[in-house]
Amino acid sequence: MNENAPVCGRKPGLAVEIAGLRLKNPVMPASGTFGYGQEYAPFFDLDELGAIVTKGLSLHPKAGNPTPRIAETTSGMLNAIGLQNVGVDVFIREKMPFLRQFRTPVIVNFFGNSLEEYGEMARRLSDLPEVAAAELNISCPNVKKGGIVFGTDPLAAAEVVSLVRRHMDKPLIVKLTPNVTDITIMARAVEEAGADAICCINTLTGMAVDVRRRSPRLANLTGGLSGPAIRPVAVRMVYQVVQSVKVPVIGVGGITCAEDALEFLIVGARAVQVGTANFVDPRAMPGIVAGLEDYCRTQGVDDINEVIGSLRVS
Amino acid sequence: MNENAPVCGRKPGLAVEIAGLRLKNPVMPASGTFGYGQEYAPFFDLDELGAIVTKGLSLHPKAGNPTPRIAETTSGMLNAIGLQNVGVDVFIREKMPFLRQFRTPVIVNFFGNSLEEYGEMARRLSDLPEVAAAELNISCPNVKKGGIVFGTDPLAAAEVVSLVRRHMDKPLIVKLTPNVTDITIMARAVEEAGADAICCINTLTGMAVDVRRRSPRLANLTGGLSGPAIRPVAVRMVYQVVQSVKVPVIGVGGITCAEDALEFLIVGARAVQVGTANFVDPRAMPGIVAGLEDYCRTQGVDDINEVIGSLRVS
Amino acid sequence: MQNFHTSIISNLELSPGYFRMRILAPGFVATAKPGQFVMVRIGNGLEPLLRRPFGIFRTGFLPADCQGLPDKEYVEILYKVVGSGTALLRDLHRGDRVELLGPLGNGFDMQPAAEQILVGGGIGLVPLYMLARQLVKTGRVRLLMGGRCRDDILAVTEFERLGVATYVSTDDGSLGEEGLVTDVLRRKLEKFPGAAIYACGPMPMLRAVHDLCSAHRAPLQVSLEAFMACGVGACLGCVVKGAGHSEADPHYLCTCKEGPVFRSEQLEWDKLEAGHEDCGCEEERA
Amino acid sequence: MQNFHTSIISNLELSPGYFRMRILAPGFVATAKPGQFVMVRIGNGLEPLLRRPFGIFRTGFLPADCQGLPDKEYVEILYKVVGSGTALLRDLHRGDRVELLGPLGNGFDMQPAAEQILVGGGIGLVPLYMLARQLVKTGRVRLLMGGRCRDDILAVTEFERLGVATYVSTDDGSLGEEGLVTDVLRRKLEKFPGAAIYACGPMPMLRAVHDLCSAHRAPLQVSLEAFMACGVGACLGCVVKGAGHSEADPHYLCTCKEGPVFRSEQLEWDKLEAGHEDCGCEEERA
Ligand SMILES: Cc1cc2nc3c(=O)[nH]c(=O)nc-3n(C[C@H](O)[C@H](O)[C@H](O)COP(=O)(O)OP(=O)(O)OC[C@H]3O[C@@H](n4cnc5c(N)ncnc54)[C@H](O)[C@@H]3O)c2cc1C
Ligand SMILES: Cc1cc2nc3c(=O)[nH]c(=O)nc-3n(C[C@H](O)[C@H](O)[C@H](O)COP(=O)(O)OP(=O)(O)OC[C@H]3O[C@@H](n4cnc5c(N)ncnc54)[C@H](O)[C@@H]3O)c2cc1C
Ligand SMILES: Cc1cc2nc3c(=O)[nH]c(=O)nc-3n(C[C@H](O)[C@H](O)[C@H](O)COP(=O)(O)O)c2cc1C
Ligand SMILES: Cc1cc2nc3c(=O)[nH]c(=O)nc-3n(C[C@H](O)[C@H](O)[C@H](O)COP(=O)(O)O)c2cc1C
Ligand code: FES
Ligand code: FES
Repeated sequence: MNENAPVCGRKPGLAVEIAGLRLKNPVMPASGTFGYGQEYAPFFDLDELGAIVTKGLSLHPKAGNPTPRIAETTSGMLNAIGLQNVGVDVFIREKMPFLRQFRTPVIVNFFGNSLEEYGEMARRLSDLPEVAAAELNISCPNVKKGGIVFGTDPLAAAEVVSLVRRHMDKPLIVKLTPNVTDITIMARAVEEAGADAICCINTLTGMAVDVRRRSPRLANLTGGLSGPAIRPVAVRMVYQVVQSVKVPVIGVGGITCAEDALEFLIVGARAVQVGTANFVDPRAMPGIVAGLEDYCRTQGVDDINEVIGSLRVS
Repeated sequence: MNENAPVCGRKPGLAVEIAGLRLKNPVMPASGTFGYGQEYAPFFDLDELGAIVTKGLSLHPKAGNPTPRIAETTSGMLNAIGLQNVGVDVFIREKMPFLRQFRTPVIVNFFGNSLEEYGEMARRLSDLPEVAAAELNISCPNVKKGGIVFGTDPLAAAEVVSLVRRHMDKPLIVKLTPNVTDITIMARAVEEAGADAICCINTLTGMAVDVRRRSPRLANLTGGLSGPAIRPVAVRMVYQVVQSVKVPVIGVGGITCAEDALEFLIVGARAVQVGTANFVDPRAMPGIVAGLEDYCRTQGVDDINEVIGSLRVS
Repeated sequence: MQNFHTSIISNLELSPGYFRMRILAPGFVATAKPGQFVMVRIGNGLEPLLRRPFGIFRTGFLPADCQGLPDKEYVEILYKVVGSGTALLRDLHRGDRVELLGPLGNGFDMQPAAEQILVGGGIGLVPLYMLARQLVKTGRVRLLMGGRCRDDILAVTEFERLGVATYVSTDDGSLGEEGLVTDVLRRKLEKFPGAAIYACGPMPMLRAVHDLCSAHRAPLQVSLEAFMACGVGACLGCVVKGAGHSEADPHYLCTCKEGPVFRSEQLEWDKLEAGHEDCGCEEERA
Repeated sequence: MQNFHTSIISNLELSPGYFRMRILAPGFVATAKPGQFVMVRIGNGLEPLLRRPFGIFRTGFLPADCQGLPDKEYVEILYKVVGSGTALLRDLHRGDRVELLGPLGNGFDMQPAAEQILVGGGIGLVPLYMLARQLVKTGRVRLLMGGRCRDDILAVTEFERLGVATYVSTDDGSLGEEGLVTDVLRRKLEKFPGAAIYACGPMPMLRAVHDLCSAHRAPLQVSLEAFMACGVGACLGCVVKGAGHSEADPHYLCTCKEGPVFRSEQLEWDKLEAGHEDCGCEEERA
């Protein structure tokens, strides 16, 4: 608390552990904003990250939504990519070799278009030694069939998580949607069903209109709102989830700088993901890692784990 | 659509009708951001507004939450005022006489701390000839007992709306919270229970942390997020509600200028409310009225009602 | 009270981190009262969203020869760079546009005392200058000015030019007496019973001033800060606990409308949130 | 490809609403290829949030005497003010900081044709200049430049200085021939069978150019625009429908990474969204 405190000479520890996975720092990209890693490699050494999280993968390649798919809003953006991805086979063949060069753990985000596909994906990912953990997306608002019902109904969510759990021997992170009345019910449901960690939040469903043309600015009509605009909602939900489950929580939503990341860590997130900010500044993540280190130094903190969950509520 | 269209000489019609109430234009303040009207009277003639909406009133004066009650976030603000208000008696005695000078209809926003209080408030407001319509707040996230359960549960909401309806012979607007999984279920529930119009959205629950002190920035821990940040969520919900009910919808959430207001009108809102923007610019509302008129002229529209619900979905 | 679309006349650094900005403000010379404030909209976008409140340091007329401007009344604010909004303010230049809402709030109630004592802590000095300008007409005025170090001591010569006796103290002794401004106040209260006190500064300092004044039965007015959204009494965001406040029977006062200046006895001192200082360190002072 | 924290050298209005901005960009002279673009971050706040894509008009070295700057390579962009971001760009001055990401995307694939025809619609002229600079070395280059009125006709003399033959047409006849740029193109295609065509401009114009070129079996490359978030192929926001695209078997190409220049036959012309013109009126053209 004292900004005049003597700056501690030792390098503060930034390593955190999530479901048995040791991360050298708590900063990783949010799925879908970092491609398969390669796209941002020109800007920094990917080994500077705590983990790499891939674009959401499905069993078969997926074409995604018609265009326009993105629209800028005040301090945020809407996207309706529609989970376009190369499919798990192409990923293994064409993207995995690149990722293999790095020591940073690779977390594969995935989803299914049916319960069977979720199970099959879990099996496929379990077989890949290069995959350190899997992040299950039950919450994408852009897929009409399948996904959306899992993400907003605790029973359906528990069902898909149990199924995936049965076929998955890696740490399983479940990513939740914020578009629910009570996120703690969802969090407890997926924890009971076997999630090793919870990631929240995905995007808030939103819409924007081109008032001159009087048409939706996204071909898909609605899309997912991300970026700094949603941060207060994300911090609130992460706080609530941390209070209601025992598994570690990964915080995501609107993080652009170390201060933003710290809000999540202080309310109890064990790690954070950075999404939209990568588009604003391709070096956002290494900047956040450096900022966390600075914060620890000025606050006289030896280890970032002291900061996690340190919120003072009077 | 054609910006080169000949500018129409006649003054475009901005009047709209909501539940039998004729408003000279579709612009009114959002409850709780305009006090009881008097506070903004130095900045423009309140008769320039479509309606005046008061701060939420309860049967007895209410002290509200401890401080700090507000915090700024990226393109938004959090508030946890806690519905502080003077109570209906003081309102009638001290605030109503001021409002009586204006021809603009006065809409009283109200809430109760119990079902009985909701009923009693409905009776009291019915007796006041100066009150043109009542806006029922079942959605304030800051009141722990009472309100919150009504706002997120369709059965409880229907119950309170039916009760109020029985005691209220004025147009009844019901204001919904966005903190629900499916706003259309809430909208249909309150429509069936007797709402004459629906107003959405109230604030999104959020939280912010002072990372230096590691304490919440609001004494209440969480608060309601308002301002431009939430506009895409509000537009989406208004669109969804318009599609699912027959009663008129009033759109609110993040409106700062005529373009923003038009997003709501185009997706089908019959009128709009302006909240946080009043703090940013006390003349925001007259500016929006002027902007709507300009828009109609450049778009060759004679009557704003042609714009309402004119979204082109392909 | 009005909203002005106006422009900046000058923006100068006074001491490290402290700036003085003059803004064109038609009508302010006649209307602004000591202790009132303005809400400044920084930039014309939405970043930052809310206006920032600043005390009125003074108002005046530009010298006739110096500007070809149609209106020559100005308002002057002194500000400390503490966060994003004040950092943006610092980067503005002569001619840049700003929106100004004011004058806002209730000012000081000038007491008919023969001895008038002003107590300023750091940037809390701001609302005291216009007050001093009035008070020197009717009585002896002393300014007790405290700060952490000499950089926090501002505009003292301007008070002296009004004929105010000034007493500077700093925590580190880098300017004036070493020690707290309340130590100086204690001596003055002992020496001048019947003095009227007017104070503005960080909450812990105000608290200490209040304790001293109650002990000496000296009438005290304080100018408070609070987070503000509207500045006009509409949002109820800026309240402070009034005298007699309790959980069961709460009593809140609007800082923007019923304040920012309060008589000491209007407030429930034991329940005022330590709250809004720009820097945690200041809490350790006073 | 790199992210540069750099600064503006100049920002001048070319014709009403059109600006030319030079930005310091170390390494660009050697690396930037005709048809590539940059993503510019405007301001260092979050308003606007996303970067804006602009074609590279040209790169170059500042004259040695003119600046005391350590690095003298620059990139030049031409832009039209259409919305909030470009309005902010217009207000920047020499010395202001910007962030620049680039060079991005695939450029033009230079054809070995003896007759090279460039077709530019309004601001769509931008990526053609560097291309012309290359093509004049090996063949005859013609620029067909269209716009609504004379204000939309930009930088034509700069092409002429390269030795390019220019043909200007405007919808209203206020400069050059009255009519559409595609009318001119039709005549040239008839006269020069075997010419290679390179086009950039509003989608309806590109569509008409495509139809003409297919009819004449002339090889065509087009530079497209799309809403972009990342500019590097990570977000998949900027895709266009590729040849053979169908609901059942969709085929999308990234404009930022696989484009912005495409060979005409790579695209599913009948399903390209009319999309992203800055102004509805342009749709009525071409
Ligand atoms: C009536 C009044 C008079 C004031 N007079 C002066 C003055 O003359 N000179 C001066 O330097 N400062 C003054 N302040 C404090 C000044 O308003 C804040 O320092 C300023 O708002 C900080 O803005 P920021 O964006 O730099 O800080 P940030 O910390 O980035 O601001 C974030 C939010 O917190 C609010 N905030 C931060 N600090 C304060 C504070 N101390 N009080 C109220 N809100 C705060 C901001 O308004 C904003 O909403 C006054 C405050 C009030 C209420
Ligand atoms: C590869 C590429 C090259 C371009 N080259 C040039 C150029 O050389 N000169 C030039 O003037 N313009 C060029 N544009 C268009 C330019 O990017 C837009 O005009 C600009 O982004 C508009 O920003 P704004 O904030 O002023 O408009 P706003 O309408 O306020 O922007 C809102 C959002 O829409 C996007 N947007 C708006 N118009 C376009 C558009 N036409 N294309 C893509 N996104 C758009 C913005 O990036 C932003 O995300 C190019 C676009 C692309 C994709
Ligand atoms: C363009 C884009 C694509 C996304 N794709 C995915 C995805 O495939 N899977 C997923 O779980 N989340 C996806 N997300 C959501 C992000 O991972 C993240 O949860 C969200 O954007 C909020 O974080 P932010 O505000 O930092 O962007 C996507 C977000 C964006 C903006
Ligand atoms: C300070 C403040 C106080 C509010 N008080 C009330 C209230 O008393 N009753 C109510 O129904 N809504 C209240 N609201 C919600 C607003 O009416 C509105 O629904 C919300 O702020 C979203 O609109 P905006 O983004 O334009 O501010 C309040 C909002 C703010 C910011
Ligand atoms: S700041 Fe809004 S009531 Fe005081
Ligand atoms: S802009 Fe992100 S993939 Fe092209």
